[in-house]
Amino acid sequence: MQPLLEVKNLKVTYDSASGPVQAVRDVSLQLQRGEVLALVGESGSGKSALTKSVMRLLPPSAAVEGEVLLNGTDVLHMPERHLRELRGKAMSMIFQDPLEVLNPVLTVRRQIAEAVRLHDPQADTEQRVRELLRLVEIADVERCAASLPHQLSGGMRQRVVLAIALAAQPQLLIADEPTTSLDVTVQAQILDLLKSLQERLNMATLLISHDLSVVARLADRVAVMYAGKIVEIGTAEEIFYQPAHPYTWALLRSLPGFSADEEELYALPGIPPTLIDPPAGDAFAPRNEYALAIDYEQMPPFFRLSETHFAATWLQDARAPRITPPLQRRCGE
Amino acid sequence: MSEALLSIRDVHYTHRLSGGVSVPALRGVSLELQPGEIVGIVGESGCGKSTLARAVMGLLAPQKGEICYNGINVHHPQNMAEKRCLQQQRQMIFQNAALSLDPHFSVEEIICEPLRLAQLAPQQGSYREEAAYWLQQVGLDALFLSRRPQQLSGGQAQRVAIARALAARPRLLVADEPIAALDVSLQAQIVNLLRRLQREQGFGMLFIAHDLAMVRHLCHRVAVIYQGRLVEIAPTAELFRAPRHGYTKALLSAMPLPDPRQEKQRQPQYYEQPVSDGGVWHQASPQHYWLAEDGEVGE
Amino acid sequence: MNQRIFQLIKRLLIVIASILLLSVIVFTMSRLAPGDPLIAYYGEQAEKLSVEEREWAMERLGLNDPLPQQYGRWLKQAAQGELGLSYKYKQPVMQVISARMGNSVLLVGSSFVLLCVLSLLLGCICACYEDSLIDKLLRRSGIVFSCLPEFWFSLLLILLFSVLLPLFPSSGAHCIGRADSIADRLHHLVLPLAAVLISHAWYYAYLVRNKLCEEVRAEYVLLAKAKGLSRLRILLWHCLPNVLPGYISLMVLALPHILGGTYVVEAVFSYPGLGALIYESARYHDYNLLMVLSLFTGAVVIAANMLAQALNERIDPRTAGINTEVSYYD
Amino acid sequence: MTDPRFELVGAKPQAEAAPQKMRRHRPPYSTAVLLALIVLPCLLAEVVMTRDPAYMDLAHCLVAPCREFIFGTDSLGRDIFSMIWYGGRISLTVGFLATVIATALAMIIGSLSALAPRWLDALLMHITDILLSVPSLLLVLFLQAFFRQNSVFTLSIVLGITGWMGMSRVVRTEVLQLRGCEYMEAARLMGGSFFYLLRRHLAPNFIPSLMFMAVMQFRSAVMAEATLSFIGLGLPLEVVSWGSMLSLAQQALLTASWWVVVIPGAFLLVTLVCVTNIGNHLRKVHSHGERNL
Repeated sequence: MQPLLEVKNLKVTYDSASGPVQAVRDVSLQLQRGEVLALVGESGSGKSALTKSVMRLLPPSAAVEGEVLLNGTDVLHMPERHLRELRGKAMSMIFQDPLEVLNPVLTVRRQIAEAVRLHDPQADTEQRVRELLRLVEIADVERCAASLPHQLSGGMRQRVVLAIALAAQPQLLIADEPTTSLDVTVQAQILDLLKSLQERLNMATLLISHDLSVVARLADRVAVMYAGKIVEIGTAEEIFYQPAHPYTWALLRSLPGFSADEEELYALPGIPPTLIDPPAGDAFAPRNEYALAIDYEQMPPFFRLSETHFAATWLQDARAPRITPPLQRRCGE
Repeated sequence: MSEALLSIRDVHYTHRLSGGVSVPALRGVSLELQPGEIVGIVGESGCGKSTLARAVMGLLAPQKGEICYNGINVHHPQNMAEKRCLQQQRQMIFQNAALSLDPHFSVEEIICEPLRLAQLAPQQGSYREEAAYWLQQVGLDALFLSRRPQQLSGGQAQRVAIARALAARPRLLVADEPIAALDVSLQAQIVNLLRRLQREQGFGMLFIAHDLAMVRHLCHRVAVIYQGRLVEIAPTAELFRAPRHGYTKALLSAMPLPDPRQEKQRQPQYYEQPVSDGGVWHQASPQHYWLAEDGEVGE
Repeated sequence: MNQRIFQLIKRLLIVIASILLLSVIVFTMSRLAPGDPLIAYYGEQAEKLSVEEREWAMERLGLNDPLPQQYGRWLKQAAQGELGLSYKYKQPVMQVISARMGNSVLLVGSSFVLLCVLSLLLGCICACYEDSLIDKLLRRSGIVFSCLPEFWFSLLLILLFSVLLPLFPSSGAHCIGRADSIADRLHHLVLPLAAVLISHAWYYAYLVRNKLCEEVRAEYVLLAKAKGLSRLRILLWHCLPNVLPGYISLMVLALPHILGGTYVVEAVFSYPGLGALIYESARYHDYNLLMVLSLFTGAVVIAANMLAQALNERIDPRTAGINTEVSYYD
Repeated sequence: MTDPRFELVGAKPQAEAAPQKMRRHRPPYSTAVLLALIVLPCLLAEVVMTRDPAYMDLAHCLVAPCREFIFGTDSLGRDIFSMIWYGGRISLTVGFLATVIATALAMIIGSLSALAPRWLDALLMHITDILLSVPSLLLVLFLQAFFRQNSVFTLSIVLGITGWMGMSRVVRTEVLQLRGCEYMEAARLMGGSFFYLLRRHLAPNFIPSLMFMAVMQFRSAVMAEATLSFIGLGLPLEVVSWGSMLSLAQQALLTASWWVVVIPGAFLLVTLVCVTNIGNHLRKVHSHGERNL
């Protein structure tokens, strides 16, 4: 079956003040219809650049190489006019900070109506706006529609952004850290909403987060990114229960539910490398307590662990010493 | 019971906005902090927890109630000595560390500023050595001494801010969401750092956060604030084991777990009731108190 | 509804209070100005008056009274439409002004409207094609034209288009005896209008462009793009409404500058408007006329300011009750 | 047999490198050189001048630029080349003095307004607004009445007194913004006194924007001097400045003596453009971030 979204050898290079940054370094992935894939990584790992290049929202100064195929058509080299028809209709996106992405001077109604009218000029816009707001579980539809973004709470704003994204029933929803700026309780509500909508509308979803625990509820598959590359990809169960890459271990260990020590939290030492001049070998090696000598010299290839599970670490090589993952699950109390 | 380091008694604060609008932020919060204790304050954004931190630091004056540090009223110190004592012994770190560092200062100047202002002699010989010592304490190289805040990343800036706060050897540290703007892995670094330093220096700390995950590993007691009212306070382990107030339960159930099987079945609880000005305090165990609405039956 | 009326009344009161305060300032300045006040009433004869005659005249005109009393009297007369005599023209001030008003309104009005439209248009084009050739050209010329003194630019225009290439007349509002010909009036308007427009439009376009370029970096543009909107639509429907309140405030703040500039241009082109009048009145120490002209100009700007604030609140309801701060320097 | 390359070596912690320095704006060297080429000869006018700028050589009126008179002569027979440098000095002096006065006034009133209680702030800003609503040239005309005969000094005072309003608004907003900064708050908490805050935190952060404003003020003051002198309400014809030189321009138009019009104006324009460039550099305008459109 043809996947809904296929990214092949994507490379993104930004121009920054101190030189060109290789934000995404040769990433390939596939997303099936109705599937939820989570991209997890620290800030600066290139997950946002990856999703933005799928939507082609990167600034003109960013150089993008490789292929992004949506339903088999190349998005990256499509003329702007065709692209506009895809955006909103075939794929849409929600963002980290809903207050920032909503236009501060336009009412919620106008902003949603605009998206509706754009893809279906014949629709009864008023009716559809109300439907959409009900779809994202907003109780007082009329009041919300007449409000300006700054009059709403953070959770409400994110719902409005979601309503805009769903206006033309997209096949693919990209959610870029949709709950990072929200309170924990609101985060749970938004995740719930995303989950139920995803199931009801059978939307493929690309969920981005820096927090592994946030994606556990939604993700069918998880890809862990570090320094512009995917280091491990597999089903959610494989990633959470049989992680193979030391970076995934580190991410899991730093979560309170996993820490081996009741007292001390595990903290990954150091900071991510700048991608202006990425190191020759595994970019994670300098922070990796299980680094092998070869990690400093040669980039590890993907090792296949199962049909769906791949990890880019030399530890999976037959010649490498066996390491027991330093994980002790304590969650569930 | 020993003398409390910080006591907050029935503090009310209302924000007065332009156009005659007033927004109540704190509605009768009382709290005590013992020397060397870490109390976490948890609540959603806009619940008044930052207002509380600023009131403790004397940056805002509550309309009602009083806040005392070591018996000194924070808002009306009696004499110069008390004022000095407050300025030196009570330090604060902010959510956005980068904004709390003057862009024209070098890291060395930043760390030494409280010492110079309090006219404290550096304990490590010179000011420069003192600054280097504190940098090392927060896990940064002495190379950073001559850097400027623009050249620091978010986590580094927060460490410098912590170094500055601790250089004055405070007895009370108020941390206003110091980790909210950081990545998970950096959050853990900062929490570990604060914990280690607290053990070594023995200061008391008011740690404000909006999520419970990190609070659990740092705080001795946790206070939950909801809509400007303190609704539950308990030792950390107890609060996590047996929460009583509906909001605390919601907060706990909303904490995402890194376990897909459990997560996919979980039914989070929501709590959206308004909290009235009334209510009765119940004691669930010696140190565990929670606020029940009138009519709600406490066990 | 009630609140809206209350707001309106409050605004009107502020306008009136501002104009009154302005009149106090201007009145005080004109009275404190050295020079023989009697000249304003008796012309050159005043110098020939004897000491007793002077004393008598001062007494009679109330010039010995304390300033507040004089101001009160002036205000009372002003309310009845009597703003005193112009020393130079020996006519009531109002009469002198109204004779010239039409010409100035034509020049100032048309240049202001054109300026607003032109700068907005240019600004949008440049923001749309940021860093393109036209944008770079505008940025450079924006700086150069903002440094160009209006009077000198007018001189250059005259030199080029009246002296070297006699295409347009260099002075006046119309040819003698052809006051009714619209074509002739427009013909005379071309150079002064061009002088005002060119020396200001680039600069304001440059400011609009900068604001828009900042706006284009806002996150909401991403969502608008993700919806599938076209670039032009995003710029005009999303970015522009965010820029407009600042732009309107800016143009109002710029109004005195544009007025000042127009007055200078009028003087260079000997265009019979208020501008030429102002410089004449200053040269001949005709303070009564100068005072009324300043008061008049100021009142126009104050009223425009209030209007702009009301307009801004319609565009961006967040600014309601808040003074949109625009620094003239950005 | 184990491959040495697959030996466990562990993390090799690197010193936490600070993010690299921001790319600095290149200082506008060419502008600075050009400005120096104009300003230095003005300051050393006596050395550069070829003739007495005030000497009216009535035998050589309106001579076009030639070898003897590099920039020609005006209708009074004065040598324009010499007048440019001599007059430039006066124009720049007026601009400088006026800027100093206006900046001082703006600083005092703007920061007073920012730090004063609300009612005083409102009153001060209201008066500022009202004064701003009158074209500043009109205010200048009023004030000039106090000085019968204009001199360099009196004109500077007048331009200074009428130039502070726009600037004081900006000063007020800046000070308000800086006052609310978290680092100011932090320093206050540590016990920094008012004057300590002013000296150590407020001033260093405030000076760049103040410099920018002052430079822009200089620009408008020089322009105002030229405009006033041109109309005949500024410096008298005998006091040579770029503006008073241009006051002869209108007559020169009749004889198409372009050099009388173009040369002083060009000097004025180039100087102002250079000053603006430098001002913009001081403000370090950089569009932050990438455009999303």
